[in-house]
Amino acid sequence: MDFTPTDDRRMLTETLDRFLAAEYPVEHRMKIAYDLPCHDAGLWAQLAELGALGALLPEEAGGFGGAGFDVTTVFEALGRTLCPEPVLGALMALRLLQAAGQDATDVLEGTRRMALAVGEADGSPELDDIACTARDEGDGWRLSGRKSVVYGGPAAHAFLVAARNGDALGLWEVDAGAAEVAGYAMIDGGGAAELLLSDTRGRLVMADARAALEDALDWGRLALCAEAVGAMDRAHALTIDYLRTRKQFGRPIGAFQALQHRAVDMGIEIEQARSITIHAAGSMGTPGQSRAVSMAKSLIGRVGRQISEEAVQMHGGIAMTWEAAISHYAKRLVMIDHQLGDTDTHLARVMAAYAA
Amino acid sequence: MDFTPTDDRRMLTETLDRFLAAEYPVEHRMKIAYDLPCHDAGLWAQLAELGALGALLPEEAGGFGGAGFDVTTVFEALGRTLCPEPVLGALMALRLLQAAGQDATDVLEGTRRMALAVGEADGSPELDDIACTARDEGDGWRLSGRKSVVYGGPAAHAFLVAARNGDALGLWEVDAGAAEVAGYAMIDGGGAAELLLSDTRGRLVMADARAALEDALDWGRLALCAEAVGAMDRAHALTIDYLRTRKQFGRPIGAFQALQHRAVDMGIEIEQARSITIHAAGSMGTPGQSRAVSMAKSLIGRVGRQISEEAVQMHGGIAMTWEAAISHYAKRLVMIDHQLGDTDTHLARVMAAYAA
Amino acid sequence: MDIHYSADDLAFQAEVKAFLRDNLDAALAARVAAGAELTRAEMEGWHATLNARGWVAGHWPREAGGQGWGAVQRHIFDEECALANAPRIVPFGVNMLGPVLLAFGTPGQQAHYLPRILDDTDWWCQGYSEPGAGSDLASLRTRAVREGDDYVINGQKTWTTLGQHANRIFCLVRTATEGKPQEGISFILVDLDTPGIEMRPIRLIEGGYEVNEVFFTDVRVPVTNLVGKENQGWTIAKYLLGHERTSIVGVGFNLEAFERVRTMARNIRRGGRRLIEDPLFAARLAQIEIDLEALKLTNLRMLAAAEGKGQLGDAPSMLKIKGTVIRQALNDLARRALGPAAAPFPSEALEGNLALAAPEHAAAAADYFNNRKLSIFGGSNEIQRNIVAKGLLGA
Amino acid sequence: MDIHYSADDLAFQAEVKAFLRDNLDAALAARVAAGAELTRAEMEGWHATLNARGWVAGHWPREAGGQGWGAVQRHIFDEECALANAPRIVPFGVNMLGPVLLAFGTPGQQAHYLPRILDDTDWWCQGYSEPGAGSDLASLRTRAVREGDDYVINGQKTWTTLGQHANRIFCLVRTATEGKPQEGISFILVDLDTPGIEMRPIRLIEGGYEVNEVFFTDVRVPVTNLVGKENQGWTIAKYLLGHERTSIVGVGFNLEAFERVRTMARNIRRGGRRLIEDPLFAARLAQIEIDLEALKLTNLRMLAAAEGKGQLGDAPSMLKIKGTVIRQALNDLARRALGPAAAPFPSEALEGNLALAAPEHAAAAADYFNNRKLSIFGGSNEIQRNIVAKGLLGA
Repeated sequence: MDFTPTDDRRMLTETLDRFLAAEYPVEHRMKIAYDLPCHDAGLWAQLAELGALGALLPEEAGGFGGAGFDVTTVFEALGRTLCPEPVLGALMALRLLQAAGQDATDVLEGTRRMALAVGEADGSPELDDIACTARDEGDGWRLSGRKSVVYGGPAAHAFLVAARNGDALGLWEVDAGAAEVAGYAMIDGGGAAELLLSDTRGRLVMADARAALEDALDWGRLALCAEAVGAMDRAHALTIDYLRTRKQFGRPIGAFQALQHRAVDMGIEIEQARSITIHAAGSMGTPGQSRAVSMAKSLIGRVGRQISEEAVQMHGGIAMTWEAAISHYAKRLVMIDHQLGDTDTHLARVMAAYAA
Repeated sequence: MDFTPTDDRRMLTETLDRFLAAEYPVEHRMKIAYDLPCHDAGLWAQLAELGALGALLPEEAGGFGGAGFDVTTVFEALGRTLCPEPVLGALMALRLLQAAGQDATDVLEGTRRMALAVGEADGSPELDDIACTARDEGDGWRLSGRKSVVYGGPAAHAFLVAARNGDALGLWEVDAGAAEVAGYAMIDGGGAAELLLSDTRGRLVMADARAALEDALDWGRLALCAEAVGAMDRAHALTIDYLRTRKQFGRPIGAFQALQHRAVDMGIEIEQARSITIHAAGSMGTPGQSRAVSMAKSLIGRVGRQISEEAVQMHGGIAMTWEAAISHYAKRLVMIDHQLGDTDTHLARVMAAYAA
Repeated sequence: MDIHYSADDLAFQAEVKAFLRDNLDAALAARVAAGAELTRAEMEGWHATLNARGWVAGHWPREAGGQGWGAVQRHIFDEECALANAPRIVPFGVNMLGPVLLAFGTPGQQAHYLPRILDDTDWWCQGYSEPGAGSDLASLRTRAVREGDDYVINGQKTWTTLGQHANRIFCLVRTATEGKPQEGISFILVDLDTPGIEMRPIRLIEGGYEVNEVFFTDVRVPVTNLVGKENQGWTIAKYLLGHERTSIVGVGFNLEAFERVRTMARNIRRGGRRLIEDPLFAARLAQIEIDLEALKLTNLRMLAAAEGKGQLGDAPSMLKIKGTVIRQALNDLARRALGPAAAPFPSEALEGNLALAAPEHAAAAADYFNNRKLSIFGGSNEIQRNIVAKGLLGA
Repeated sequence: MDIHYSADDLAFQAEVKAFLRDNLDAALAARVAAGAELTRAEMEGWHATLNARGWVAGHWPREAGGQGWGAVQRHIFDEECALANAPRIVPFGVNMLGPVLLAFGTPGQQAHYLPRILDDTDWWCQGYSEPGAGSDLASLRTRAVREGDDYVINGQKTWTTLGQHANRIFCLVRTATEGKPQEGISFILVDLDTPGIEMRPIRLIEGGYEVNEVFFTDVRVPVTNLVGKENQGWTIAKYLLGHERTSIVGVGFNLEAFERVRTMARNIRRGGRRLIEDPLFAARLAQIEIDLEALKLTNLRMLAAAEGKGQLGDAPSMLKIKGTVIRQALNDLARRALGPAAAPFPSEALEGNLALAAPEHAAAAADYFNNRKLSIFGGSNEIQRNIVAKGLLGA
């Protein structure tokens, strides 16, 4: 039992924190986050160079990390600075390429960006509800259907698309140029896209991808939990700072006990969020992975909202403005619960085990 | 729209409050509440004389009240002093006798005490789950089965027993002497009993009693809500008083803002509890009765626990002692949720309408 | 005890319903339902429609151009308008300045300004808050210095809602620096055309524009624009905030928000069933419905108390807290209901076939973030708790 | 990063499990599980069983008769004991006075008292709280006045747990009235046989008897019974409270309570289905399970930090708050699970065929009420929040 980071991960944290603080300050972040393709190609190359992508895969797949704690190291750093770059899509795509035994060098080097197209318009998080179809036409595969809210879609060169081929759930690669891609910014920054497939050419990656998809989604959820923990830490620090400096009725508002106690409760819940994320990270690759990830994602959804709302309330009016950094942390912390299954979805998964 | 009580009800409130304060002080209450039959026959006669029973039925049934607000008037007063007398059982029995068109004079006059035996050992609040049976033997009916947690059972002269006769759910009267009655005190005071029927003689009261039973249970739930509101008011007043007088770190603990805000939140929820109880009382006898009662019972269960826990926490250690009145209010407020369907049961009833 | 409206009240309710049915444009109501930013013309049009009926300020006395509605009638009107998704009446003239002038204004001020509010000649906005003095009005620093027959105003106001459409602003300004901080405040009317005033938009958390900063540099205002006496502003401010607090509750808006979420949950399918059949979602919704049913009754108790038919202590503060908490919980549920589809920014980013949600639901996430303001403005919920605690504990 | 126990820790865990399997009587464990009040003989018997194995105070150093367990080993031992429903070790000697004597006692005090704790010759109880000075220890008023070689003690202590079984009490007493209130406090050992001491039972909310009031009237205690220096009591008290706070968390007890509720919900049928299939109940349970999983990890982080393998600020206070909230939530669920059957008082009111619940669940309501104490004693959760706030905000 040891909760100190390895030297490698501590160095990666320091490197990413320094880089993002310097190259992705809030003004730059705001420019990138809401303007398509919600992506800065130059910074992406540097992120790749610093190891933010390589850390996501193990050595045998071309990376230098690949454990749960490597992924959380990267995403906590991204969360601290609200970095809107499409690393989530890259992570899930990389995990699937690895599972398929395919070379991912160009993705790891940052020269090719990929996104995972799995969810559809009804917002269901269940793979069973996928309706997109793939058909073997002899000269290749054709895909039809619509993929919705594809994270990182506007910046992707290619998509990994989950589709149905009869009873099988497979995975195909579709070039961005071959499909209709309607990109948009998200309310909390960063890009997503609708992907419209209509007899669109695709290259078969895995014929039976169900297990690999669930696994990739688990990695994505773990990443979101870590990103939330990073964002919570900053939101809490901003709030504490505000409580210490902002004066009302002649004294710092942090002198008011009701706010003190709420700030403490925020801190307690953030430690719980950190703990459950560590638990999930340590459970990746074990039989308990899926349950641990659902526990984490459920807690993070609940606590993320609490931290967001409490941080805003304690900041008061200023938090209602675009100009204040806290407003953007608040949005991200709430909207993370809309990604890859919300707090109730994952609570229901935890509950499902009871009936057995 | 008028939320002032009528003169009659205001007088009843004053009469009962004065009587209970004088004749049922806390020391006497503690003696009665935990010693079988958990009932003081002399005081019961006086309660009847003062109108606490007559108010529960309309004039045509021999009473002088019978509206929702009459019932809440009586039970709020009982709640304020934690009176453990078996008025709840009397109310439900009286409503059923009225529905059956039977004379209830002796019950109203306090000379005969009756209790309703409906729930069974699995604790289900659903009439469909009743397993007790009644059989016509030619020379009269015989009942078999077990009725569980019969409120007011130890003091009852007779029971109204809900039982199954083939497909029908009927109601029979069983003399206390004819059945095996195992009485006990409840953790929050007052008596209940297990009623063991084994070919026990009963007199048919209603052959099809389903609707009348649901109605009587609704009246019982309304009464519990009002009792809770009365108890909450006292628990809040005790807490405010404690906050004003108890000193720690050199000042009254009510000077600490964190406790102030929580005391305010208690007050807000109590007003909500009062409002939903008024809503239910005003809906009795209308098509909205059952839904309004479920809304009230669900909110009361949730808020009753909150008031109980907060009152205890703000009192600190002293609230953990039998000697402190607040501990008994705390128990009653929590245990009301165990009677006639808890907060989740009634929430589920409210939800059931959505699916339609 | 009677929890129902009187026959007169029911007749009035029917009259309001009929009026709304006949006069409220369906397309406009749909835009209101969708949380769209209304155009100036839309807001003015609705104001004119109401004014033609004499209902734009029905709670004003008849001699001032109102209907003399009591608390119950006013509530019925507001609730029906909210349920019908009528545009919200811009409140600064009708609900804030109007009552202040009626209580504190000179006959001349009343005669001049009140009709201009009714016929929309004047669009008022408010200059209350300042940067660094949110809920703590006593600490405000905008100065008004008497020079001959003028005050000269310097300072800055913020959170001035819809100021971009206004031609006038009412302000709290500091006219004395001695004594207790709240004793040196005055209430003054300012023409926004006066030289030295600059209005700058504030972009809000969800990206919208509804509030402004207002800068005053040597702005000269005639002393006749003072309302009440010099240094009486604190009394007027408290009077006005009492009015505002009550109206923030907006039980009608809560009812409308509840119906909207229920409709969403009935229409949205997730994982092979309707969202309303998800027990966890339905339980959240049912709990809010119960709280809202109680709030409705608490509100009626407050209204009845105002007419001498009941009692309820500290009602406005308690209703403000609970009403905003419920509204925010409903906004939270609406946002959740959309799942991943809540993401696009702005909500119109995807239209037509590409849209991820029905137009009236597309802004659910934006509404959720915007309405975090409800527990902050009009005296934050913490301030309301302090007020109630003072009554409870003498603290 | 490694969230798992080391091989050594796992071996130790297996050793503890085996010991419990071989030495803990099933009937006794069932009584513990049922929340029964244990007899003095039962508590002493288990103490002796542990002492025979050298594990009654495993966290003491070897030279004092312990095993020198680190934080992780101690946690493993406590957790396994809790999961197995072993009687809780009476903590006043082993976990409170022992560490205090080891840190502040003279060699003579250590040599005399520590072995008597281990072999159960002395049953200690605590004299910390006073009526009117719950969480505010600095305001305590029990006086100890020096007279020759004695202190003469007058005053009153309360919340003295299991004092009815004890032969000795350690007390905080006031030995000076000048200076800051906390500077005049001393820590002293008192033989309960000393003339002038009276112990009176306090009946608790749920009807049980586990705590007492202790009255001191001219009680003479030799000055050699002082631990540490005169007026050093505040330092000792804080040291002791830090130990107590950590042990209140009792993650193991939470895990045991969770398993018990899950079992109840699987066995209880309500309305034609198992309670565990009720989505509202299951959702409450799952949310607590998740919180508890996180707490388990938070606790491990604290233990690792104690051994230099991680960091966690303000851990004891945070764990105390969250741990007690979770435990109380589990007690709440257990009580709910019983429905109407939770009513009988005392829980043994109905036995055999008449019993409404399995014996191990019958006291669910009583446990719920009794455990409201968890957020009050050992420094209330509000006091813990004040402590953490001070660190966060310098407040």
